[in-house]
Amino acid sequence: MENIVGLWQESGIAQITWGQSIMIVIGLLLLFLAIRKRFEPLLLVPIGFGGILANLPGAGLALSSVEVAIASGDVNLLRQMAALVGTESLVDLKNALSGAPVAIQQAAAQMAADAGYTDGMLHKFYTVAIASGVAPLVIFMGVGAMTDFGPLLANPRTLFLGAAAQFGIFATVLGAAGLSALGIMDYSIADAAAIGIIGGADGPTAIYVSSMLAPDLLGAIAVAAYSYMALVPLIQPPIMRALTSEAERKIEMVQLRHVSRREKIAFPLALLILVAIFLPDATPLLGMFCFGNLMRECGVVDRLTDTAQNALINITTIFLGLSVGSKLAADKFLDPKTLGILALGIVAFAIGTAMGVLMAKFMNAVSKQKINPLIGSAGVSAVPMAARVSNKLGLEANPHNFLLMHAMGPNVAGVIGSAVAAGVMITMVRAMGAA
Amino acid sequence: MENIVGLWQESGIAQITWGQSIMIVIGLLLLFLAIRKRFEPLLLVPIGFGGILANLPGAGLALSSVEVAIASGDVNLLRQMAALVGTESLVDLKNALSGAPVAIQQAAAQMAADAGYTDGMLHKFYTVAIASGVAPLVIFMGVGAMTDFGPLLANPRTLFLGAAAQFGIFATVLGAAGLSALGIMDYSIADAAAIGIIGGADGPTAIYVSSMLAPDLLGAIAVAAYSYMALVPLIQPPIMRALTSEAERKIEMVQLRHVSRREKIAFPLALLILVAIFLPDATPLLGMFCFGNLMRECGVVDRLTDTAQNALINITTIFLGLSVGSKLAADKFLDPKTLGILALGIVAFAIGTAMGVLMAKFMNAVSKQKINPLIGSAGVSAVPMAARVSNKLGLEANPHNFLLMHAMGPNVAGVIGSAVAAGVMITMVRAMGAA
Amino acid sequence: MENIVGLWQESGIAQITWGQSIMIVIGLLLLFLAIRKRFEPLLLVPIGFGGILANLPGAGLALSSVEVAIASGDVNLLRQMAALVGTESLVDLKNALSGAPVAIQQAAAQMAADAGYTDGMLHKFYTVAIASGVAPLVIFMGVGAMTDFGPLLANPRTLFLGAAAQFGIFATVLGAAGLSALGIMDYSIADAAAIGIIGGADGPTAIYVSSMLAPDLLGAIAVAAYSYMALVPLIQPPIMRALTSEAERKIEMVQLRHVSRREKIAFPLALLILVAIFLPDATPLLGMFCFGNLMRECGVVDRLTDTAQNALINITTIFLGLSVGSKLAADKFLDPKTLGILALGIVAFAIGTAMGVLMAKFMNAVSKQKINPLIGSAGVSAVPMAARVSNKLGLEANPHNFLLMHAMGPNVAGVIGSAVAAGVMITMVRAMGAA
Amino acid sequence: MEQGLWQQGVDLMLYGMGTVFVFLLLLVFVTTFMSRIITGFFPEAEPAPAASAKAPASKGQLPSEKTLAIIKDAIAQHRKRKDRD
Amino acid sequence: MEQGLWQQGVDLMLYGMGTVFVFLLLLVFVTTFMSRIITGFFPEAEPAPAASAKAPASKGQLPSEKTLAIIKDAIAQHRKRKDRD
Amino acid sequence: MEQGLWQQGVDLMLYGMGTVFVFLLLLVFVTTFMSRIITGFFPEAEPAPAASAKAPASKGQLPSEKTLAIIKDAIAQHRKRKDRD
Ligand code: NA
Ligand code: NA
Ligand code: NA
Repeated sequence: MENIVGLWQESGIAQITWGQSIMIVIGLLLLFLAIRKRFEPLLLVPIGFGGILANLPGAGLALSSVEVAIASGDVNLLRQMAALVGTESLVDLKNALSGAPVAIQQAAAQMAADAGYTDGMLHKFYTVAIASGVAPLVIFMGVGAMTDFGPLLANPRTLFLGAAAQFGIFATVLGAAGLSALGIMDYSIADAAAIGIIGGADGPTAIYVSSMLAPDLLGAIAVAAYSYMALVPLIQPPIMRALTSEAERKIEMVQLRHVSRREKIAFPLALLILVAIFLPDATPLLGMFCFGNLMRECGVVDRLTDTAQNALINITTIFLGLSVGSKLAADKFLDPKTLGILALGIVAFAIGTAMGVLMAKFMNAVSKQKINPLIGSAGVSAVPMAARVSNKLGLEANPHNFLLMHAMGPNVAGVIGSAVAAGVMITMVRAMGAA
Repeated sequence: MENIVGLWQESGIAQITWGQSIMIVIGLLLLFLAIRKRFEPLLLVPIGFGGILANLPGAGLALSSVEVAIASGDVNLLRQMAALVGTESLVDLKNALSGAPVAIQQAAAQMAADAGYTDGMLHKFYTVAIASGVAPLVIFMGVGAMTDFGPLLANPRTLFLGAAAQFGIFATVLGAAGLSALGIMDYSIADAAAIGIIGGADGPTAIYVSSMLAPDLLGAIAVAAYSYMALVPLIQPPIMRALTSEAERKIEMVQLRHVSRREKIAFPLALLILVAIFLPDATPLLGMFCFGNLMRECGVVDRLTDTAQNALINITTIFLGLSVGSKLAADKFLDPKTLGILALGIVAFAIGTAMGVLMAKFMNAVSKQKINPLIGSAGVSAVPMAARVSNKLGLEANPHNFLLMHAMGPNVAGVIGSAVAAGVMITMVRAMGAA
Repeated sequence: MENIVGLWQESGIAQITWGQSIMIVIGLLLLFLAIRKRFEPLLLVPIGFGGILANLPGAGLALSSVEVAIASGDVNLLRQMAALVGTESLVDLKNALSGAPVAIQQAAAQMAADAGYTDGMLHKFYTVAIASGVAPLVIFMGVGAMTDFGPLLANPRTLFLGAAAQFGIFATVLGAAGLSALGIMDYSIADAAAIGIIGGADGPTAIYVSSMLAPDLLGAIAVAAYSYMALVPLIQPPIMRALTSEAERKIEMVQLRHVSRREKIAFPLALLILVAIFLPDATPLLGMFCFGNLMRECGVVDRLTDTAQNALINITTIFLGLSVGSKLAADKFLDPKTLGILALGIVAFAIGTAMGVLMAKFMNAVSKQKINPLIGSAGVSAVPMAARVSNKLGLEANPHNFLLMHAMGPNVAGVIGSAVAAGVMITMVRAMGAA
Repeated sequence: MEQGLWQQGVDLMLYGMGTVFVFLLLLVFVTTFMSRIITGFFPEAEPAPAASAKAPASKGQLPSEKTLAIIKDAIAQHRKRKDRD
Repeated sequence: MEQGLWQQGVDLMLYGMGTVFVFLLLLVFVTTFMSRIITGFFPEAEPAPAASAKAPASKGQLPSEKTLAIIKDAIAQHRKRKDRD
Repeated sequence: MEQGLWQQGVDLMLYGMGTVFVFLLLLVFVTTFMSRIITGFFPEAEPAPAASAKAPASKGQLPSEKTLAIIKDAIAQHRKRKDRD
């Protein structure tokens, strides 16, 4: 008889919290947006589903073995752990452990294992895919293998547009720091940096940075980044129209020159050397990106390029998405910080878009060779959505004005720009932490 | 000169045991069945080959570094390990270690590493693929991505057939418990539960459950599960004929209604929520299954579905099979328990088949809408073999009677049913262990 | 302001060493050879790029967390580590740690983690792909899945050619030992064995052996092995011409008999059993090779064979290559030992080629059934390049003389031969170390 | 102990089989309910026969055996060439 | 502390944005320089129109709708058959 | 020590090369024996020329250059379309 009582107490319905219910609804909403509205489905389907899994009551899929042990409320075990950490309070055990030295954490994990607790499925995925940093790097390699730098090489000035659009990142950092300085929010400088990177409009970069600087915010940051990337066709056009005149939007650009294979091979190597010289902390991300691109352009390893673009990036995307979902657990996501992240994220996108357009106008003011300012907005990244938006608005103003290829230059420049910004922020935040 | 003696002593022929020789023959037999008789070749080729590898004398491919160290008979090292565990007897060291706390086990592994011993290849594969629980989960995701729930949704009553056929599982559990209670065998309740799951006729579920409840029996259980799945066309027909009349076998079923895409998208989510509410311990398995199915049906992530159905499931199958093979080491497989498992396994299949057919007859007795009882046997799972058997027997009785699609309903219901049974058994056995 | 100084000090240009600059140039050279000259591009593109990444100053991509900590020069931390190891000198800490017991090394890693240092990206790849031994094994499985043993089975005598060509391996071992005995170089017997394996002309075998016997030399050995494999069309022809007469090169060989599918299925199993009996230490490598080949020939697991030949081997190749590149770090590669390795490696290739040809001539002297001695050189492996070289020289001498299929026999025999040599060397070197 | 094991087996069977039945019964209800809601309130437009599938079918004409064989051959050759790279 | 945070944010923005701009400015220079060197000193031969691509194009003739449909069908069937294995 | 190293090298060469030869000699025997057994006692039926391969060959007719080019083009287009998804 006690078995049947146990079965009921083990059942989810007896354990669900309000937070979990809300998060499951949010997961379903993400799936709806991904499937019905085509919001970046490749990522948001796994993230949304992972978010639901992470909040299933009683399953503890997103918890580590120690967290499962704590959640189980096995008092004897918890007392032993508390003794190990040197805390008196069982309530505070989780926090005490997360601040404890690694040796203590490993000893606690051994205790949990002895008591039969194991890491939850999503926690395992997260450890292997994100905590190790590997999944975003592999995705970046695949993205490199899919990127054509031809338009950028044909018109290198468009790199400035990609630079300007990154202002969204840093303005947002300042905004987050300001909100905290005013006491409205409670972000650390590391949090602020991780939030800012949403403005880079580049999913893997955002996940990489927040896994290093603010793992607790990773779920909200990734959701914000991919959602706003999907919303680019709604967010950008009003800003672009407001900042440009009809005449500017009508500007036709000269056809891009042919870029030779050798230039395309030399570019990733030149970029890598430059990154290494100036920004060592950006080398993992941009190194893998350049490697993917070199495999693509060198033309002698098509087998590997094909795998990097398909099987490998797909496998990684599945586990990356589910792992991000594990950070949608109610206790981490349902926090005022998340609202701040969502609000700051859209501001970041808007500022980045505006600065890209304004930079294009500035370049027109100082240079003879005119560029259509509509391609400035593509500097935020969000490849290839932002470039398509530029093209669409260009065609509206002038039916013979095909901007797509021209906008691909700033578009991929934005990817480089936000990876550079990621490197500089990781370096500086670490220096600030050490200081 | 001592080198050449060492080389001979190192050579396999000087070390082979009878048990290993027998197991190599069994491995070759599995390969013969897989290749010549087409017994589930995708699994039995890797399992059979892995079984041979695991029994190669002197290679120690299936051993952990500590087991290799013990097998090497390095007395100094063994004394140190014995001191660590706190046992006097070197003979009993292996058992003492496997019962020791994790911290002690890790310390022993460090000692073995210092002495230059490493984990065997298959042991590494087993740790990553099965001990972590990941491989069966990834396979289940792939199976979900290949499953069409259309026939089930068109006729949800067939879920009852999938439920009834799971009686084979629980009858077998009782049988194993009975054999032990009578003193004929020596199974624990965890062993009994793991053996019963063979009746679920679902390979990854069986591997998942036995990796959690009875890892030592995993080899025998997986071999039994896949072998009997391959034997479904021989095991089921006599039972089906014995339990049905000619008239019943002639029953034609109405064509299935069209199922909309939206229903197919909603189903995995509904199933997941139900599982989470009632059976948290089944969420990893059914969660990944629902995820794979959602990816398939949502239609917006075809890249990922394609990878889950091909590259990813194939890679996982290779390592899963080799890892299962590592559990065919002679000292684990050549045990009276294995004979019991093989005997109980076929009973489980037979009972499951019979109960599926009887449930169909019962439903015909209480309902107006008749179903052909031949589709009841498909409830054991063994997708799609069991459904094909139903179809074949239907055509024999009535050449215009195509039961395949109708039998797919109970067939996939059986997959859900055995995953549910897996969840309930894991929960209950753990509760019994804790009690 | 101190931030900007920190940023500069963090920047790569302030930290680059001469060694690193040279290694980056060497990496670029490898890429040039791979891309422009088609030197084994599938491996040398990732290896070359990995080599560049490993030498980027300040990034520490190839370092473990402890090495990063040491490089950072954090004196407090280093003092703690020195106390842990029990050394006084901070300078010698790295060597002291690498010789310390595993438990000490793990404690040092915990200290580094507490101080915020993490393993470099390439170090992670190396640990998972090579230190575990897994990547070469997976590659070998894929190679097995791509190998047709038909020509070998049709003419098993060609196995002798594959045996003879392995003399290059052992002559080189003796050469390396001799150089050290004379005091010119400083190789241990393990180093000598790892260098010799270059003569096996088989990339994964060379990587596997040197990862076990001489990890510090792995970079140079892998680069030498793949480079000389690419140079086979230049290295072999002069030797082949010098050792054969025009008449010998004109010899036409009888067409190969048809080999049945059953023979092809039985062969990998027979090979595996033989290996297990005589050379347990070669079972991981040849076991995976036989497994891949069995999957290919059995014809019932085409899904798995296809994945082993494509997605899986490609993924593994990418990470294997980058991991090998991590061993091109300046402090390991820019060493007189590397020059010795490069010099000895080409000698190994030349001797192997010569012995293969001479063995063919010897077989012609003692047997009636003549073989064209040009196929002897194919015994070094370097599949399929060496067989193509044999074919080309055959056609030069006699335009109707197609040797390609005949040369495939010794070619794949060479793969088996060098894996056997690998096994015997691992066994013997270990025994010597223990003695 | 032996008695205990038998009792545990009985428990496992009763509760286990019961749970499986109750769960799948619930699933029948939920599925039926869900299908009614969807077909009633969110009906899908009739799936337009896919254009690509229609084209060859429109004349009720299957590709000839010979054409198929040629194509298979071409694909095989194409693959081989790719493999060789 | 709050003041410190704001100051840190300002630092991050100034140095960060500065670095991004300087870096991409350098990249413009390096890229332009690299392109000049390559197009000036290592020009590529005009890419010969690939023979395989040329064949069908030589008569300005695209495969007919019907042929394409047949081929698609054949490929789909071929894949299905492979999946079933 | 240096003498020891040379001696070890000699040992490695002698035993190593010996093992490789003995092993491959055994493999020659085993392989020959195995082939005799199989071809003698378990002969395979003559491999019937596969039907699919036969069809186009039956008229000694290879697909024309043009057909192949069209097909390649179709496949390439098909792949591209898939990649874009
Ligand atoms: Na960006
Ligand atoms: Na089942
Ligand atoms: Na070789």
